[in-house]
Amino acid sequence: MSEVLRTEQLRKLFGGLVAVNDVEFAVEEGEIVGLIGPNGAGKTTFFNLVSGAMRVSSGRIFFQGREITHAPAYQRAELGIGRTFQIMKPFPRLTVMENLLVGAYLRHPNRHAAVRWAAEVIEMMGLAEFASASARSLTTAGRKRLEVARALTLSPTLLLLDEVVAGLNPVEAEGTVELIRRIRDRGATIIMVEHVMRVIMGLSDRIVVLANGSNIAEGTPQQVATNPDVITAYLGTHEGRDARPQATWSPGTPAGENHSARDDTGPTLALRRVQAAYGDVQVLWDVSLEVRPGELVALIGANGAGKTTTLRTVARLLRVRDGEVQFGTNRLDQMSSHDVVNLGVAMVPEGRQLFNQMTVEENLLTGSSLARTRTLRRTNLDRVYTLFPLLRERRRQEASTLSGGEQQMLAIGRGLMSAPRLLMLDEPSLGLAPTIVEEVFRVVQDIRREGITVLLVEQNVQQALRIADRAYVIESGRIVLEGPGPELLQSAEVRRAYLGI
Amino acid sequence: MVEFIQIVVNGIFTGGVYAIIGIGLSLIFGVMRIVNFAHGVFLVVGMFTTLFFFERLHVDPFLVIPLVVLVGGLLGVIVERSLLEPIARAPEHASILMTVGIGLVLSNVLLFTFGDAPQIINTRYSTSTWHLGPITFSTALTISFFLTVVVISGLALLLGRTDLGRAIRAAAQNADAAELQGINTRRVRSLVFGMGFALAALAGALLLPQLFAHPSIGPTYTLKAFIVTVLGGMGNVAGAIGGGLLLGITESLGAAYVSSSYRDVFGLAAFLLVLLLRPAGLFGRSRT
Amino acid sequence: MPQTPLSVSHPAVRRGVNAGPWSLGWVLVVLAVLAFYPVVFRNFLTLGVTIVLFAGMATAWDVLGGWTGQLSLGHAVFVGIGAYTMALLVLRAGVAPWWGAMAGVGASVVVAAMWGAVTFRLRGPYFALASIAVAEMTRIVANNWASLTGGAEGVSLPSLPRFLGLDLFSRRVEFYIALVLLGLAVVAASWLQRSRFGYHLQAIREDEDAAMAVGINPTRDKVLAFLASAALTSLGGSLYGIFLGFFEPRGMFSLDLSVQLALMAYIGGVGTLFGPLVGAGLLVGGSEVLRIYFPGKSLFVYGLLIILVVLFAPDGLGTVVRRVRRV
Amino acid sequence: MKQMIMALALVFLVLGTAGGTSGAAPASGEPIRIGAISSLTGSFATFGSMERAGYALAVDDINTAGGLNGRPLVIDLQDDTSSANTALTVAEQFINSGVPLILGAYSSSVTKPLAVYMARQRVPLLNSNSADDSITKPGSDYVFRVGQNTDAYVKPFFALFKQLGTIKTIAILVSNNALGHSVENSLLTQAKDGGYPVVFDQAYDEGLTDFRPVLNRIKDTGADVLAMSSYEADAVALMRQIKEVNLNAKIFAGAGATGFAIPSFLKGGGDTVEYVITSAAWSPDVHYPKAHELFARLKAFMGGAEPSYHAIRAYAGATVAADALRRAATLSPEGIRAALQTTSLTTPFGTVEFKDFSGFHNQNPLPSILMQVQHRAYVTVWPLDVAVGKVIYPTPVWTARK
Repeated sequence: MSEVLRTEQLRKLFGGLVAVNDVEFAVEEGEIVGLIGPNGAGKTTFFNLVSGAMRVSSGRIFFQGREITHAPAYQRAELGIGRTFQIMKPFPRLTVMENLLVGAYLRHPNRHAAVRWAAEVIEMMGLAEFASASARSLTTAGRKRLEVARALTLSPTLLLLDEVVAGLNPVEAEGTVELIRRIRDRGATIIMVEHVMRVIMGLSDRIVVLANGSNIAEGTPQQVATNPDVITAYLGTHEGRDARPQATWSPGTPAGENHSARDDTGPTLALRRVQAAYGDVQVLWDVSLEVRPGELVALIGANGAGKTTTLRTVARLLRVRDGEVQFGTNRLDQMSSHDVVNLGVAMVPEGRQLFNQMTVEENLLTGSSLARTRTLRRTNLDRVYTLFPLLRERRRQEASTLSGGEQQMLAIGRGLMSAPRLLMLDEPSLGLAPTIVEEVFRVVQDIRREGITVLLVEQNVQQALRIADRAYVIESGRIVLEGPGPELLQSAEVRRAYLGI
Repeated sequence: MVEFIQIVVNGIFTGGVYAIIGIGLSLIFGVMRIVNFAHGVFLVVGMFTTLFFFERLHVDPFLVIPLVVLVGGLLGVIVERSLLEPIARAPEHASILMTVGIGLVLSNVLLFTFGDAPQIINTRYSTSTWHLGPITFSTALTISFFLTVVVISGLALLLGRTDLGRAIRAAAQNADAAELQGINTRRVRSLVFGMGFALAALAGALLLPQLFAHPSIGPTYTLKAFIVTVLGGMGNVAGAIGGGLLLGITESLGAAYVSSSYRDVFGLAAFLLVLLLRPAGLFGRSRT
Repeated sequence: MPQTPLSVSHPAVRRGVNAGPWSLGWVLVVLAVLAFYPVVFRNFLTLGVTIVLFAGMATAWDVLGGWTGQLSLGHAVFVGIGAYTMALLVLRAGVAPWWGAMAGVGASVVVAAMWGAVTFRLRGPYFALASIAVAEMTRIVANNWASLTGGAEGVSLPSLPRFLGLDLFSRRVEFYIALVLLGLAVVAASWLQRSRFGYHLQAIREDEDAAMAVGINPTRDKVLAFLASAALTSLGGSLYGIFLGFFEPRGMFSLDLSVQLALMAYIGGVGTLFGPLVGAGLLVGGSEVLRIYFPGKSLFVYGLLIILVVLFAPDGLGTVVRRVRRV
Repeated sequence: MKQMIMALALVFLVLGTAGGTSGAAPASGEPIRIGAISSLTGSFATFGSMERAGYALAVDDINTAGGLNGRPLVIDLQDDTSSANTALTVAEQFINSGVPLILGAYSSSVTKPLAVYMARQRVPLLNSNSADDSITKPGSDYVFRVGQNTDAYVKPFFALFKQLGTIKTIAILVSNNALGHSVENSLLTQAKDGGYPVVFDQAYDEGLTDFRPVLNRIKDTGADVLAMSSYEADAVALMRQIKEVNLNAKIFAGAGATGFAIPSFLKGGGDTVEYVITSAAWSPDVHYPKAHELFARLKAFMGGAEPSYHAIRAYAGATVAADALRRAATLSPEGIRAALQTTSLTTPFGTVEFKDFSGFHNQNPLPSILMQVQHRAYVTVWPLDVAVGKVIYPTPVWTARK
C-alpha cells in the first residue's frame, strides 16, 4: 500500500480566524477515511484546500508523493482528485448526462468513448432514468448522487465526499452507502465528511476528528466513539458551571412594560406538520413542536437535520411549503419577517450575522427598529449594556473588530433590543472557546428567567439539555423524539443520533 | 501655479456633482445589487423636471429643487415597485437589461414631452463669477457645490444617525439579518431606489443652470456614475464622494494639460485600473 | 437495476446529450429557408442584409455571452476593428477586401486575447463594466488617432474589387455573404452545444468552481471562447463596413451597437442556436415596422419590448416559442 | 421552430405591404413623386423638422404655380431615425419603387453612406444641408449639393481679417466630430495661406461640459481670434465659460456656423454671445427675391418658432429639384441628373448652380455670409455688398462690458 495524500502543517486563516490549524494528515491507498467534527471544525475548508478550491495559508500538500500545494484546482482534478460539494453545485441547465459528460471528456477526449463512460457511470449510480432530465429538476437525493457521479467520471484516485448522505431518507442513505463501498472496491481512496454518524461509523476504516481546525483524535470508529475528547467535542462539556461571578441580567428586574416575567399567559408557538424547502431541496418533512410561554425549549439534532431551517421557517426567512406556524392567535406562515419580529418573535441567527461595518451601538439600535420598541430604546440599551458590560466599553467599535464571543453577545443583545416575547437562538455557542460557551449558557438562562420564552438550537447537546425544560430531537427533517431536557440527556437515542453508537 | 489651482478648483466643483450622481448609484447597488444603467437618464429627468417648473412657475431653478427631488423620489419608488421588485430574484443580467429598457423608455418619454432641441436656461448667475485673489469661481458652480455639500452632509447624517439610515445600511450589509430586526427590507429597497433617483434628479437640477438638457445625454452621465462608483467602491457611499472628486480633478487636469479630446479616457483608464487592481474601490475594504 | 452497461445508443443517453446531427439539420433548414429571402423580398434587401448580418454578429456575441456566460457590453470594438482594418488595408495598401477582413480577424483576436487575459478575473457585473470601459476607450482613441483611422471624419469605400466575379456592393451578394457568416456562427454554436469544448464553456457558465473540480481551466477556455467570438464578430464588422460604404468611429465603436448585439441575443434567448436570429429579426425588422407605423415612437416601443421580455420571458422569446410548442 | 419561421415571415409580410406611403395627391394630372430622407426622430430631429417645413412650403408653392408642366409634385418624406442604416433601407425602397431623385439627408454622417450608395445605384441625390467637404469633394456624378461646404464657411473670415488688418494670431477649438474636423482643416489651410500663425489647436469631445481648463490654456496664448465650431448646446456653454474665465479675444468666431448661427444661440447665450461673429448660409435680411416673405411664412408654418437657414435651404433644394424635373428630357434618373447639372436658378436662398472647382464636383459655389450678434440680434456684416451693419471691432473686453 502506498500513501495517496499527505498534508504537512496545513493551515488556513480567514482574517484572524484559524479555520484549519496545522493539520497533519495521511491516507493510504484503498482506505475510507471519515473526517468528523462539530460544525465549524474546518472539515469543508480542509477539502477545499486539498482540492485546490482555496489557497493554503501555510503548509504543504502531497498527492501520491508529488507536491501539489500550489497547483490550481483543475490540475488536481486531472491528477485524479475528485470531489463533491457540500452545497451541491450541479450544472443546472445541463442534463444529467451532460453533467457527467463534462468530466468524462477529461479522461476520454473521444466523444464516443466519453459518452460510453458517462453512460457507465450513470448506470452505476442508478441515475439512468434521469439521463435526459436537466440537473435542476432533480431531487436532493438525485443531486447528491449526481455530485458523486460527476466526481467519479474523473476516475479519481482520491475521492473527497462532502456530506453525500446527510439529508437523504434512510432508504436513499442505504443505497449511497452501498455505492461508496462499490466505489472503493473499484480502487478509489475515499475521504468523507459526514454527519450521519451511523453511516460514517459503519463505512470508515479510520476516522479523523477535527475540532476548531485541529486534529484532536484519530483511530478506528470504536476508538474514536469512546474517546472522551470526541464526546466532549460533540456533546459539549461535562463540567459543571464554574463559580466565576458574573454580571447578569438580574432576575426580578421588570423586563420592560409590554411584557414581564409574570406573563405566563403569553402566546404559545406551535408548529404543525411543517414542511419547507430551499428551492427544490426539501429540508423539513414533518416538524411539529410547541413552545409554551416561559419555557426554554431546545431543538437538537445532527448537522443538516433541519434545526436552522426550522427557525428560519418560523422567522419567515423561508416559505412554509405546507403546515402551520402559529404564535398565539397569529398565523406566522402568512406574514413577512419583519411582522413576525413585530409580534415579539426575535431570532439570533447562526453565525451572528452582525452588521459588520456598523458600530456595536448601531447594531443594537438597529435591533430596535420597530416603532413598538423605539420608545423603549434607552431602557433596553441600558439593560443590554448591564447584561454585557463589555459591549458598553466597545460601543463605538465596529462590530467586525470584536472577538467571536463578543460578537455572539452583541448578536444576542441585538435580538433583545426588539423586546421579544420569544427569542430563538441558533447555535449561540458555535465556534466559541469553552469559557465563553459557559457564559453564553448563563446568559440564556438569565434571559429565560427574565420571562422571555426561549427556543434554543444547540450543538452543545449536554449543556443545552441541562438547562432546557423540554427538548425535541430532529433527524432528517422530522421530529423523532421529545421529552424533558435532563431525561433526554441520559437517552441512548441522543448519543446514537450524534455518535452513531 | 494660479492656473493649476484654478483647474483643480474647477475639478473639485464639478466633482461634487459627480459625487451626488455616484452616491445614488452606489446606494442602489449596495442595497439592491443592481447595476443601474438608467442612472444617467434619471439625471436628465431631473433636468427636465427643473426646466418644467422653472418655466411654469417662473422661479429660480435652485428654488424648485425640493420639487424636483420629490418627483424623482416618487418616480423611483414607482419604478422599483412595478418593474424591479418582480425581478428581485432573477439573475443579474435581468436587472441590467431591465434598467437599459427603463432608460430607453424614460428618455423617449422626455423626447415626446419636451422635444429634442437642447434646452438651455438663462439665469442671472449662469455666467456671473466671483473672485478669490486670482482664482475665479463660477457663481452657478459655487451655489451647486454649496448645495452638494449640504446634501451630502445631510445624507451622511441620515445614513449615520437615523433609524432609516441604519436600516438602509443594515439591509445593504445583510438583508436577512435586517429582516430579523424588524426592518421591512422590501420597503427599504423601494426607498433606496427612490433616493437614488432623487439624487440623480438633484444632480440634474444642479447642472441645468450651467449646462443644457437633452433627452439623449443620459448614457454619458451613466458612464460617469459608473466610473465614480467603481473608483469609490461599488456600494460604498463614502467612497463615492472621493470617487466623484477624483474624477472631477482628473478630468480637469487631463483636459488642461494633455488634451481635451482624450478627456474621458483618463476617467475610463482609472476606472479600469481600479476595477482590476482594487475591485473594492480606492477607498473601500473588500467585503466578504 | 440492469447490470449491463447502458449502451451509447440507448434512447435515454441519446436524449441526454444533445444529439448533434439533429440540431445541425435544423440549422441547415433555417439557412436554406433564409436563402430564399432575396428572391421573395427583392425590394427589402437592405433590411434583409441588416437582419442576417446582425443575427450573425449577435450569434457570435452569444458564444461568449450565452454559452460561456460572460456578459460583454463592448463587442462593438470587434465590429469596428473588422470594418477599419479591412477598409484601411483596402484604401492604403490596395489589399483585397477579403484579405483585409482576415487581417481584421487577426487584429481582433490579438485584442481579445489581451482584453480577456486582463479582465476575465472579474466576475459578474464587473466584467460587463470593464468591457464598457475598454470599448469606450477604443472609441475615443479611434476618434482621435486621425492619422491611423481618419478620425471623426470617417472612412469611405468608394469602390472595391469584385469578389469571385461578384460585386461586393450588391445587396444580394452582401446578403449571401452575411448568410454564410450567420451559418458559420450558428454551426459554431451548434458545435458548442455538443462538443467537448462546448461542454467546458457551459460548465464554466453554470458553475466555475465545479467546472474546475472536473479539470477545466476556466481562464484558458474563457479566453478561447472570447477569441472565437471576436473573430466572428470582426468578420461581421468587415461586411458591415462594406455594407455602409462609409463609417466613423462614433457609430462603429459605439456603446449602442454593443448593447444592441447583447439585446438581440437576450430577447431571442441566450445560449440557444436561433435565439440571436429571432432577436435580430425582431429588433431590426420590428423597428422598421415601427418606423413605418409608429413614426418617432420606435425607440420607445423598443424599450418597452425589453421591459416586457425581462418581466414575462426572462429566458428570451425563443423559449416562449418552445413553451408554446409543448402545449 | 416552425413558429419562429412563421413569425419572421409575418414580419416580412407586413413589410411587403408597407411600401411607399405617399403624401396627399393634388388635383390635376398624374403626380410626380420624388423621395426625401431626413431625420424626423433621433439626435438630429430638430433639423429634420426644419427640413420638413422647407419641403412642405416648397411643394405648396410649386403646385400652386402649376406644378411640373401641369403635373403636381409629391415629396415622399421618410424618417431615417438619424441612422445611416435606416437611411439606406429607405433609399433602397425609394429606388425600387421607381423614384428618380432623392433629397437629403440632414447630417453628414447619414449623407455620406447615402451618397456612396446612390452613386452606385446611379440615382441622383440632391443634398441641401450637410456641410462636410467630402460629400462633393471628390463627390460623384450623382451627388449634388445646394448648401455651402465647410470651406465656404471659413473663407469670409479671412477676407474680414485681411480688411481689419490688426489680426495676428488664431486659436482653434472645434468639436471632435466630422464637421469640427472639417472646419479645423479649412481653418488651418486658410490661416497658413493668409500667414496667420495658429497658436492653439484642439478638438474637444462632444458633450464635454467643462471647457474651463481648455479655455484657461487658450487665455494664456493671447490669441487675437478664437475660432470655434460646435453644435448648439456646446456653443452656448462655451461662450458662458469664456466669459467666466475672462478670456478676451479681438474676435470670437463661429467658423462652422451650426451652433453659433441659430436662434437658440441668442436665446440661451444671453449677453455672453454679444459681438460673436458667425458664418451663416443665409439670413433673412439678404436681398434675394421673396427671402423675407418666405422667412415669415416658414415661421407661421412652424407655429411661430424661429426657422433656421436649414429650412430655407431645404426649400431651395426642393425648388431646384422641381426646376430640374421640369427641364429634364426624360423623367429617368439619368435625365434628371443631366438637367441638374445645367441648373442655374435664383431662389430665396440665393443663386444655385452646380460647379466643379478646387476639387469639388457638383457643388453650389455660393459664398457664406458673416453675421455679428449686435444688441442680441444677428446683423449681416459681410460680404459688404449684402451687409446691413458694420462690424464692431475689436470685441470689448469682458470687464469693459456693462
